[in-house]
Amino acid sequence: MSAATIVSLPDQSTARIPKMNFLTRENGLLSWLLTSDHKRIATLYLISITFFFFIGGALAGLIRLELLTPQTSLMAADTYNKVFTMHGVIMVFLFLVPSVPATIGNFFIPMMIGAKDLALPKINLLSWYLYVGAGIMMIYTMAAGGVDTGWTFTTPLSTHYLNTHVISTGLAIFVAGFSSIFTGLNFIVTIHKMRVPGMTWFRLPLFVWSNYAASILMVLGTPVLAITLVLVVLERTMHIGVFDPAYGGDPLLFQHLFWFYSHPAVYIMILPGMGVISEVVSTFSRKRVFGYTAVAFSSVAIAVFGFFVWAHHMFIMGISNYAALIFSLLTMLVAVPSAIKIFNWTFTLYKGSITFETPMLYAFGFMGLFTIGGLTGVFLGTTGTDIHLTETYFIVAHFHFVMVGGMLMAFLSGIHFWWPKWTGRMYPEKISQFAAVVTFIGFNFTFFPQFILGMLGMPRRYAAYPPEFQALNVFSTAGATILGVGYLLPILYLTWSLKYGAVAGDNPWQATGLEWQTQSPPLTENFLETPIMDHEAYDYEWLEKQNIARQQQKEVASAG
Amino acid sequence: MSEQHEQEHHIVSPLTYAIVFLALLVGTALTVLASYADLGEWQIAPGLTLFWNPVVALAIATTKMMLVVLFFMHVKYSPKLTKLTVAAGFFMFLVLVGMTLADYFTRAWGRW
Amino acid sequence: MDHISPVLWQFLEKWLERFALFPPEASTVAPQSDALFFFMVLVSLIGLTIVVLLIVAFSILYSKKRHPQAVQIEGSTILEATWTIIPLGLFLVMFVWGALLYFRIYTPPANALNIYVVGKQWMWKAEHPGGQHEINMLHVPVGRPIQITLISQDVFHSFSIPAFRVKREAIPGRYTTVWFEATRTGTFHLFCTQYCGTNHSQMIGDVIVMTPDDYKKWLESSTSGNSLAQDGERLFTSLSCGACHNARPDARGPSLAGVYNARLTLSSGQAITADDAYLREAILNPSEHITQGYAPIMPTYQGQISEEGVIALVEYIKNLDSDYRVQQTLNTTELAPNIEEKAAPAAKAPAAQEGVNP
Amino acid sequence: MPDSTTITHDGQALSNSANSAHGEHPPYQRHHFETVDQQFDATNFAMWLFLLTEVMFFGGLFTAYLIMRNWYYPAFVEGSHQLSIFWGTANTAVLIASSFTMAMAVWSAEVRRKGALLLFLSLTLVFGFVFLGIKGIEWHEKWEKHHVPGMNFSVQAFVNPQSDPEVYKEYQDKPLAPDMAQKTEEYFFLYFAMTGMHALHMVIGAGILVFMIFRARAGAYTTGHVTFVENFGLYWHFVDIIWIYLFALLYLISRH
Repeated sequence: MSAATIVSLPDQSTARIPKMNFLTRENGLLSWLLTSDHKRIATLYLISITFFFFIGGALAGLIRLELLTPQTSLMAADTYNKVFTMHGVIMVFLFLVPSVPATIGNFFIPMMIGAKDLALPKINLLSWYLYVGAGIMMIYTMAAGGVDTGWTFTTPLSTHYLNTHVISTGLAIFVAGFSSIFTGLNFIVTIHKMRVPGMTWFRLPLFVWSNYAASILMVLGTPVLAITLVLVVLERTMHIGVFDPAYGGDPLLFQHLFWFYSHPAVYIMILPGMGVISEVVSTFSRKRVFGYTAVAFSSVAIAVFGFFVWAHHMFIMGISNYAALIFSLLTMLVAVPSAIKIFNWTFTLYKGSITFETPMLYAFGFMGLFTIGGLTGVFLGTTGTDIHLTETYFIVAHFHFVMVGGMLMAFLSGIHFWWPKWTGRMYPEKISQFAAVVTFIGFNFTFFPQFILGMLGMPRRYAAYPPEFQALNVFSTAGATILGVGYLLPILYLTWSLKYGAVAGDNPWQATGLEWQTQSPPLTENFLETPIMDHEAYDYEWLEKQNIARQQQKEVASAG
Repeated sequence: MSEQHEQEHHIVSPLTYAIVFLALLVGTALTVLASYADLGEWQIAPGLTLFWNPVVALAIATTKMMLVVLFFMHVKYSPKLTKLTVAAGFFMFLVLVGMTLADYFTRAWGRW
Repeated sequence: MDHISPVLWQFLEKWLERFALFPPEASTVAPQSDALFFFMVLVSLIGLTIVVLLIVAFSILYSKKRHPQAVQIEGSTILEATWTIIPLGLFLVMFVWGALLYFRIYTPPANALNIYVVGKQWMWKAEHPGGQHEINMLHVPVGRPIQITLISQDVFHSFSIPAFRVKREAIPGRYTTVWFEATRTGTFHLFCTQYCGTNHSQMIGDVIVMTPDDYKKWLESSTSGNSLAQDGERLFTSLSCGACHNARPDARGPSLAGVYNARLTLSSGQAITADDAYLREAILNPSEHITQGYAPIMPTYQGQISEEGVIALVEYIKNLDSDYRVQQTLNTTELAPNIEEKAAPAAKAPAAQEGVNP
Repeated sequence: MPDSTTITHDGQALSNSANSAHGEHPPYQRHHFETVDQQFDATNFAMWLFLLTEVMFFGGLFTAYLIMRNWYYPAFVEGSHQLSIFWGTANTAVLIASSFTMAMAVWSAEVRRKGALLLFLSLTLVFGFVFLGIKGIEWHEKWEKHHVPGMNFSVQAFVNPQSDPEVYKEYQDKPLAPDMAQKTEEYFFLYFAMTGMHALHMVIGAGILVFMIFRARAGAYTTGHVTFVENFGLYWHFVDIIWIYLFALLYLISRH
């Protein structure tokens, strides 16, 4: 792909990173550990989340290796169970849920609305410490021998039949849950109360809208998971509870409570990603997002409807068939807003002036893969086909298309997009484009065969499988290797760019968001004087005028 | 939405608080007394009967809750946003309970 | 050349036989399920193609080189309405179609042959009415609707036969049912698809579909001597259920003859149909299932009978069309009178020995 | 959880000195807020959102309760007869009183009366402790009667009500069938889970109260900065509301 770049870099010979910015403000470990600056907290989050992403990724590698052969050749069945459980728990609760909101959102939401900081900086810091606490508990769990409940903690298996470290895992998720509750709470308050004059709701960047929607889900959904885990832990310790039929409880009650959070959770994971895509697509096609209002409201619609569909995870679990009907119908409704988003992004390209920098490549990847992921979701939301496809590799492929193909692509897209603002330096363009393509290819190789495996009926969470499934599993594992490369590359060149990357300047992409109107990396107060929002979002004419005005000022200055 | 700050921070008078306090105590007394009376039941359909005692108990509890929320918690004098938040709380709570029970109550329909 | 080719050939052969792409369609419901599946695949492909084509076309037409100056467009209500309503319409079609299929798969026909399947860590135990017991095997005749009544003894399991496109969770403490009608003979996979602990992936078995007369042969060859109902009768005697559930005028329990599928009024005033689930519950948690006009004196048998035992009892009660047998057993056990005095559990011990001889 | 919310406000207070640079602002205004109103609105709204999460947190317990109650109604009735309606009512009154004094505390902060503020905060704290004390008495009684699920539970009082004379002479309960009697353990499990979770919130609240009383003595809240008192008030009233429902659902199932 042509690296035809719109990057308007300052003259590298003279360009300097501003002496005073949020990174150089104070030095020393304490100034980081006790900071209340949302940008520093976001940086801390970025580091810790990357760490856990690579742990989870390593576990995924182990899973794929084990599945290379039909027999349990690499590890024993119980080890395998622990591996996929840890993979699930770490990826879901320590990577996917906080990934975009806690890093990019934390850093840029206040800047996008022109605020100096989040409304509750101390709470923000606290939520990072909670996250770290949860992470430490997870690491302890792994060190102490792991847990093999599967990330869904199905009772009575998790409450009665396993003697692994369910309690410490439950505790870790409980704490991580409160970390994300506080992040969401903080975002909602900030978006409501901290907008600069003129920043009306319909001038907000769509990234803010989608994070707002995700925050609602975090605040309302996560507590239910918390109390459910408390009940599981009580049942494990007291040997009496409401989930195990042996005591008169009902295991389906657990399923209801668990999925009441865990289904909205997938929207918590994907919505911020959609926000990133809106920003990126608009910026690199130099064009206002097609149907801004529709995209904004579709985020809110997803958040609201997302709460009414949880039981579509239980169609075959003996819930009332009539309840199944209702939940299936509502699932169909929640599928529509996602379709709207896809088409609106596509038509944002129409009559644009498109360039293909790395963030845009990842965004294209997202749009393709998320379309597949979303449509296969309809297969599982339809009661009839769900019977055959659920609990097989089809479902594994489906949510990896949404979570990895969607969310992770969006995360990488966002990281590349805002990297210049974050660090003040550019990442190397060519190699990163290469990495994006590698990721895309590797991803499809890894997960597309799993759709076929699912259709064949290969059950998920199998350490050993009948031989006729081997060929496809070999493909999948091969693809996983490529995917691994695709993920390692960014770490390397992004770290490299911290020191050797070209100086980015304030607005390398010529993007319109308020965050681009200040220096990069920004000051601790974000803006020198509080900005006024006097134009619509994604107003590129306004940006042109700004640039011309600046140019004239410079000339006047040089002349005088 | 957020533009409308409560410029003059409304101060509720102690008298209001006292009245609410008394009302709450009365409510408590009522609900205890009600629980000792058999308020009968309503046969909606065979196998589906509505007992009045829990209904009354919950009604009184809800009234008390409304009093606390409106006056002790100043929602009556708070911006729309706060009212909306409270409403959202009730709504989601009802969704959680209601939709879960919807499954339980329809399981007996037909034989699967 | 020719000394390499066989190796190569073997390799290819192995490769091919490990390269399944589509599961066999071996039940009446499979084609229906696949029809919907391929309809959805078609719709998805069309949708995906449209999106990808548009993206590619726009990326070429409006790349910066060709189209240096972007044209700002607010949006288009018509277009947005289109891609809101058309997907919604399609999704609703899928919903209705899927719902019909769902009810078909989970509503067994009345004439279905019932087989009990008990899931436990980590095996499937099938209980045929004729008294054939199998583990991780299920023999069924071709062209005959089979109803599977599932229950789990410990954790969630999931009974899945991909070739039949049917799957149902086996839940602890509750019967669930699924049915299928095999359309061709052969051996098919039986999986547990719900993660159920360490050896989850060992909990697989074979469904063997046979021609009716092969099936008849198999039934005769592999019966355990007496039928499920007869096992149930033994249990019925040894637990001395007949002490109360005899049709005598002074009986303390309701007569069980022809109770199956009868409409009963419970002491709570609630009217129910006495299906398998009810019978099971009435044995394990009697007090919530007392028939109107009887005292709640029946002891609970929770934890005293295995799920297989309960199944045998249920099967016995289902086939109990007269109280003649009950009377017989009571008369043959001469301690019937003092059973009348003692509470049922007390009489269990002596009755147990009696129950053994046929 | 609750204590964390205090960390912010506490943090906001502590950061007074840090932000004294902004001369024109009152000392308690955090640097990143434009106006005091904005700060009040924001923190107040944040508290409401936190209460929202608390509602959902208890929501899970209430859902479980409703389902179990529907399944095992007789067990729940006889289980509830084991609770002392006298203590229950007394406790409700105590908690309502503490809610009232808390409201009064907010008022005295608003009208900047330090003495009154201290008085009402202390009263709230005292009532809170009385509530916990009474709860302790009730729990102790359950322990002695072997009604603590999972630890020393016995269905004796339900298969044979006469064995518990004082409850028996009040309600003349019929003996429960053994299988139903076992289900009373579910009732007590939910009773302890719900009242325990509620008591935990009370304890946390009491802790914050103590902290507030100290800061109030230093005159922190009577200078026009009522945010913290106000928000803690919200939390305390919320705990009160939860109890109002627990009382109706756990104690008053069927007394006739």
